[in-house]
Amino acid sequence: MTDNLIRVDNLTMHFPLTRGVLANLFAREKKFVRAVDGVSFTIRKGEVLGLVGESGSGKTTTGRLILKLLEPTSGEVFYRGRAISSFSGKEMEGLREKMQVIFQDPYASLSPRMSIGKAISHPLRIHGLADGTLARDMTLTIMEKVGLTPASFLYRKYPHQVSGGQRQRVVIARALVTSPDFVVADEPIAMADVSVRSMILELMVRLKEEFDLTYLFITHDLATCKYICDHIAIMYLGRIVEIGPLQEVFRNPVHPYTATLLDAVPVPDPRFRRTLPMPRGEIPSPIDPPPGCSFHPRCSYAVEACRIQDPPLVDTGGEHSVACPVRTGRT
Amino acid sequence: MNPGDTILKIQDLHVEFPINIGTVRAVQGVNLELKKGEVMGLVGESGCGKSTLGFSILRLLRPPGRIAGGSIVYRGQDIVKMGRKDLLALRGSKIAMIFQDPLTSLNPLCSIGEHFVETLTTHERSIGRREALERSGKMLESLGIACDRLREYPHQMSGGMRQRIMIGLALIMNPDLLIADEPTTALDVVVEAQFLDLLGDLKNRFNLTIILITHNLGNVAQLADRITVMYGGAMAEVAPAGSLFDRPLHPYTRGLLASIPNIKLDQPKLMTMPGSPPDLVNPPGGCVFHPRCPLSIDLCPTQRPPVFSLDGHLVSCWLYRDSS
Amino acid sequence: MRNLFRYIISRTLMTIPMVLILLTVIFVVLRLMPGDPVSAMLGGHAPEKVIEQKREQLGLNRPMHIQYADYLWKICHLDLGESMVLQQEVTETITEKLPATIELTFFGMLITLVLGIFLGAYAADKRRTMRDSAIRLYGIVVYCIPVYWLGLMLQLVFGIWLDWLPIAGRTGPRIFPSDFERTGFYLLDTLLMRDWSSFGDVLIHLVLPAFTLGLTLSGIFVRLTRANMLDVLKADYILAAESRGIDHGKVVYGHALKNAFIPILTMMGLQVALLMAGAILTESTFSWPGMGRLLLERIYLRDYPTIQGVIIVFALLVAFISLLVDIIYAVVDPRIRY
Amino acid sequence: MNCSPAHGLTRPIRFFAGMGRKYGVEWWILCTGATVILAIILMAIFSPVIAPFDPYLQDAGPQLAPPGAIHLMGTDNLQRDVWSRIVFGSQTILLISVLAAIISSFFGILLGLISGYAGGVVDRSLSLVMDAVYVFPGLILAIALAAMFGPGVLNITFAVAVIYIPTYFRLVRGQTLAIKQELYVEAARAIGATSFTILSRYIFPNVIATTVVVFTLNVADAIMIEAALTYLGLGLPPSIVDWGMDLAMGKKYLPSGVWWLVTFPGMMISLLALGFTMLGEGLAEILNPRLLER
Repeated sequence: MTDNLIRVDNLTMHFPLTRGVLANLFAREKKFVRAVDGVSFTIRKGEVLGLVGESGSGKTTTGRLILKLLEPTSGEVFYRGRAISSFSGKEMEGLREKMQVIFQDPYASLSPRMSIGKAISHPLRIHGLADGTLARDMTLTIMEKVGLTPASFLYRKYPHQVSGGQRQRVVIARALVTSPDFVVADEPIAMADVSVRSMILELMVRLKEEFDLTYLFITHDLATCKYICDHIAIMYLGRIVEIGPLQEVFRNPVHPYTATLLDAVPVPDPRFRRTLPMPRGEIPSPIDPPPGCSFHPRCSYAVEACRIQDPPLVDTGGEHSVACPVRTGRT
Repeated sequence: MNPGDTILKIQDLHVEFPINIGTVRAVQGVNLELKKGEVMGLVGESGCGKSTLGFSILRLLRPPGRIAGGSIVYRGQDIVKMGRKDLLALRGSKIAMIFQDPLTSLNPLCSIGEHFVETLTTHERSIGRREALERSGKMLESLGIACDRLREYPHQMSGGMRQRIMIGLALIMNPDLLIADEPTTALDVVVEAQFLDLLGDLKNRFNLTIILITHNLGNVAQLADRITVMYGGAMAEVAPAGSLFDRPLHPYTRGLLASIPNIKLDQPKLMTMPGSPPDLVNPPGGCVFHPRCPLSIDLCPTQRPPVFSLDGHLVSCWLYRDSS
Repeated sequence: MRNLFRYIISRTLMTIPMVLILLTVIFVVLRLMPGDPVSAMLGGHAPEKVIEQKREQLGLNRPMHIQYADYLWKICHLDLGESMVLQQEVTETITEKLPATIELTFFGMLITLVLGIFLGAYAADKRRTMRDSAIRLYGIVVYCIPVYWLGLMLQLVFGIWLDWLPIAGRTGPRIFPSDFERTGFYLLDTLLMRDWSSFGDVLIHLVLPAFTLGLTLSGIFVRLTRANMLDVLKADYILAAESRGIDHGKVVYGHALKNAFIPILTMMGLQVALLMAGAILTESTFSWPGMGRLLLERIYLRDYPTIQGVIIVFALLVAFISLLVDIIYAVVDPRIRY
Repeated sequence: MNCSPAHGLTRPIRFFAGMGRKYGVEWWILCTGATVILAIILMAIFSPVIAPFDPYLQDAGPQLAPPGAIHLMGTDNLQRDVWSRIVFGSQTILLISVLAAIISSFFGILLGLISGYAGGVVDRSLSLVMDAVYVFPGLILAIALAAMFGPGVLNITFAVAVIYIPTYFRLVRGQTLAIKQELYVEAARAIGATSFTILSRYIFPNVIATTVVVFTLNVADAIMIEAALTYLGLGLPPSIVDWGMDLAMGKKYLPSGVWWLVTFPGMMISLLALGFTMLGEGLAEILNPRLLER
C-alpha cells in the first residue's frame, strides 16, 4: 500500500473541559469533550477525500490533528507510511512544506498588518527555499496561477484592501507556494458569496491537476462534494459512520444518518421538494455522548443493541464501510 | 381578506445609508407585490439589499439608514408615512419578523417567559402575567418545546430550539405577515431542514404570508411560491418558483442557478461568474449587473433597464425590450 | 439559587489570594524598596544610636521572613500597631476616620453613576448627532480636569465669590459632632437623631466635595456607558425587540442598558482605584477629615505604622468592593450562575 | 522640485480634508489634540525665549498682583511672575509624564507579551500580581513610593512609572491571548513558523497598534498623577518649577480671593491632559481594525 499518502489510525482527541480553577477543585471527575473518537481512514495519492459532518462532528479537529496543529490524545497519523510522531523537529519542518492548509475564513487567516505578497512569500522564507528577488518572482508566479492579477499590483496590497474572493485566492497561493503534495481544505468556500464559491471550487480542482495535489476536503455541504471529491467520509459526534467512494455513498447511503444528511440538503429546484420528515432533535453534546451508537436516540431503525454496543465500521464491499449493524444486517 | 388579494405593495422603494465616504444606495427603486397566503422568496448575495428591504418593511433600519423614497402599503396604509404609535402597533402584531442568528436575537438576561410576556403585554394591555404565560406555554408546546422551559434562559437552549422560540415569539400575536431574514443560516443542515418543514407547516396552520429572505436558493426552492432575485440593490427578476428554476430569464439568475451545486442533478461542471458584487457607494451606471454580464449590449452601461413582463416573469433586463 | 450560593462562596474564597498578594505588595513597597523608613521617619539626620533604637522598637532588625510572618499575623488579628506620633492605636484612629471617607465616596459615586450612565446611554441612543458630540466632549473634558483643580475652582466660585456653600470640613463651627455621633456617618446619625439643623449643616458641607468627586469621575463613565451601549445596541436582540413592537425607549433604557450594565459593572470594580485616588485628593482639597487626609498628614509626620495601616485598609476595601461587584454581576447575569 | 508653491500648499489641505471626510469627527479631535500638544512642546523647548521673566526671580513685580499688562497671569506671594512659571513648568511635567509612560510601557509590553504567549505557571503568577497592583489605587502606591524615595525628578518619574506597568501588561497580555487564538497565527504555525517568528511577525505588529492608543491616554493620566503628587507636596524639591506645586501654593491664598494662582496652573494641567486624551481618542478610532474593512 505504498500509494497511501496519508493514513489515519484510530485518531482520538479528547479535550479536557476547561473551567475555573475553583470549579475544577470541586468537580468529582474530569470531563472531556470527545471531539474525535477513534477515526481511521486512508487517502491515496492524487485522491480527494471529503470529510462531511455538521458542526460539532469533529471534522475540523480531525484536519488539525493530521496537520499536527493539535497533539492527539491517542492514535497516529502516517505520512507516506511513516508515523508523524516519529518525525524529528527538523523532519517535521520539512513535512510542513509538504502539508498545507486552507482555512474557512480567509480574512481571519491573514494577518491584517502583513501585505499580500509578504504573506504568500513567508513560507518560502521560513523554510529557506528562496529569498530576495527569487522569492518575489516565485510569489508573483503563484499569484498569477491562482488568478491574483495583476500580481505586481496586488503584491503590495493588504488583506482588507481586496475582495473576499481574492483573499481566499491569497490563502490558496500561500498554501501552494512551497509546492506541497497534501492540502487540508477546511470549508474553503463556506464564507464566500454564492457567485464566488463556484470560482474557488473550480480553481481548487484545476490546481489539483496542475500541482498533482491530494486534498482532504472538509465540508458540511454534501452538494459541493460532488464536484471535487473521490471518496467521502460522514462524521457524527467524533466518529466516522460511513465511508466510501462518492458515487457509491450518494447512490446507496446505508447508514441512517447519511441518508438523513443527503435528504436534508436543500435542492435548488422545486421539482425535488423534500417529502420525508426529518428526524427530531439535534446533535447531542460531545461531552456526554449517548452510549452505544451515538445516533440511536434520533434513529428510526434503532434496536435495543444500538443502545449498548459501539457499532464497528464494517466493510460492505467496494471500499464502502458503514458503522450500522442494523442496516448492514449484522445484528 | 381572501387568499390572492394583495396584502403588501412596495413601490419604487429607495433606501440609503449615508456614511463618511459617501452614500450607500442599498435599495434602488424596488417594486414588489405580495399576495395573501403566498411565500415570497427574496434571494441574492450578501450586500444585494435583500435584508435591507426586509428591515425597511417594518422601518427597522439601523441609523444612519433611511428610506429615501417610495411607499410600502400594507392593507391600504403606507408604512413609510405611518405615525409612531401605529407603527408600534403594527410591529409584532400584524407583521412579525425573525432573524438570522437565534442566539443573538434573544436577550441573554431575560428568560424565555419574560420575552413572551413582554410581547403579549405590549400589544394587549389587559392581559395578566399568568394568562400571558399560559398562552406562551401553549405556543411553545405546539412548537414541540415543553412549556416549563419558559423559566429558562436563552443560553440553556440549543440552536434549533432557539429558532423555534423566535418563531413562537413572532407568531404569538397571530400576525398575517412574517418576514424571515436568513432564518436558517446559523443552523446545521438537518436542523435547517427541520426548520423549513416547520415553517411550511406553520404557514398553513396560522394562515401566514411569508417573505423568506435568504442567499440559499435551495431553501427558497423548497418553500417559496414566488421568487424575487435581487442584485446590487435592484430587483433583477420576479417569477413563480417553478418557472424561475426552469426558465430563468435574467442573465444574473441564469449564472447564479448554474453556479450552485445540485445534489440531485448530474451537472458535470459548475458555471462560474466573473467579477465581484458591485460597490454600492459608486454603483456602475445603467444596469448594475452589466460589468459582469456575458450578454451585455451597448444600452446596458448607460441606461437603467425598466421592468419587462414576459410569460409571468418580471425581468429587469434590456435583452427583453422587444419581447414584452 | 443553589448555583448562585455556590458561586458566592467560591468567589469569596478567591478573594483570599488577592488580599494576600496586596498585603505582600504593601510589605515589599514599604520595607524592601530603597530608602530606610526609620531614617526617613526621623528626618534623615538623627544619630546612629537613635535610629538603631527605633529599628529595634519597630522590630525592623529581625530577619525579613519573620517580619513578614509577624506582619500577616497581626493583620489577621486586626492589630495595626500603635502610632509613633500620637499615643493611639492605629485601628482606633482608622475607625474614627473611615466613615467620613465612605460617606464622601458613596455620594460621589452616586452622582457619577447617575450622570455617567444616563448621559452615556442617551448619547449612544442619539449617536452621530450634535447632542451625542456634546456629551462625548463633556466626557473627554471632564476626564481631563484633575479632581483637585475642579475642587479649587468650585470652592472659588460657590464658596468664595458666591458664598453659597462652605469649602472645608464636615461640619460648621457651631455644630458639635459628639452631640449626635453614633456610626460616624454624620448624615445618617443626624437623621437618626432627628437633629434637622445639624443634618442641614452636614448636608451643605457634603455638597461641594461630593460633586467634585462625582463630576470628575462621571467623564469616564459617560465614555464607558456610551461605548458599551453602542455595542449592545448593535445586537440582534435589540432589533428583535423593536420588531415585536416594543417601545424604543423601553428597548434602549430597559433591554439595552441592562445588558450594557454588565461590562460597566466589571469596569466599575476596576475603577475603584480611581474613586479612592479621587477621594484622597478631594479630602486634601476640602480638608475633609477622612482616610486620605489622615494618610497625608501622617506622611508629613512620618508616622510609619499609621501609614502602613491606612494603606492596608485601602487594600482591604479594594478587595471587598471587587468581591461585591462580582456578586452583583452574578445576580444580574444568569450565564454566570450556571 | 518643479512644483509651484500653490501646488505645495493645496496638497496638505487636500490631505486634511480627505482624512476629515474619511474619518469624520475623529480626525478633527485628533488634530486638535495634536495641535495642543505641539504648542505645549514648543513652549517647553523655547521657554527662555517665551518667558518674559526668570521663573525664580523673586522681585519681578508687586506681591500677589492680579493679571495685567506686565504680568499676564499676575504674580505670586513671592513676587514671581506666574506666566513665566507656567512656561518653564511645562518642561517638568512633559519630561516626567512622557518618560514615565515610556518606562512603564517598555516593561509592561515586554512582560505582557511573554506572559500571554508562554501561558502556564509564569502567566498565572505574573497575572495575579499585576491584577492585584492594577486594582489597588495607583495614587496611593505612588504616594507611598514618592514618600519612600524622597523628592527628585527621577524618583517621581519612577513612582509614576511603576503604577502603570500593570495597565500595559493587562492590555498586551489580553491582546496576545486573543491574537494567539486567531486563525492567522494557526495558519502561521501550519506553514512552519517558529514561536519567535510568530511572536515578532504576527503577534507584535497587531498588538502595537492598540498600545499606541493606550500610550497617549496613559501620558494624559501620568500628567494628572504627577501634578497630583506635587500638589500634595510629594516628589519634587521646591527648587523646581512645577504646575502642581504652584497649584498647592495658590490654594493657600484662595480664601482671600486670589484666583489667578490656582486657575492658570490647573488650566494648563487640564489642557495638556486634554491634548493627549484627544489624540488618543482620535487614534483609537482611526487605528481601529474594524474600520480597515471599508
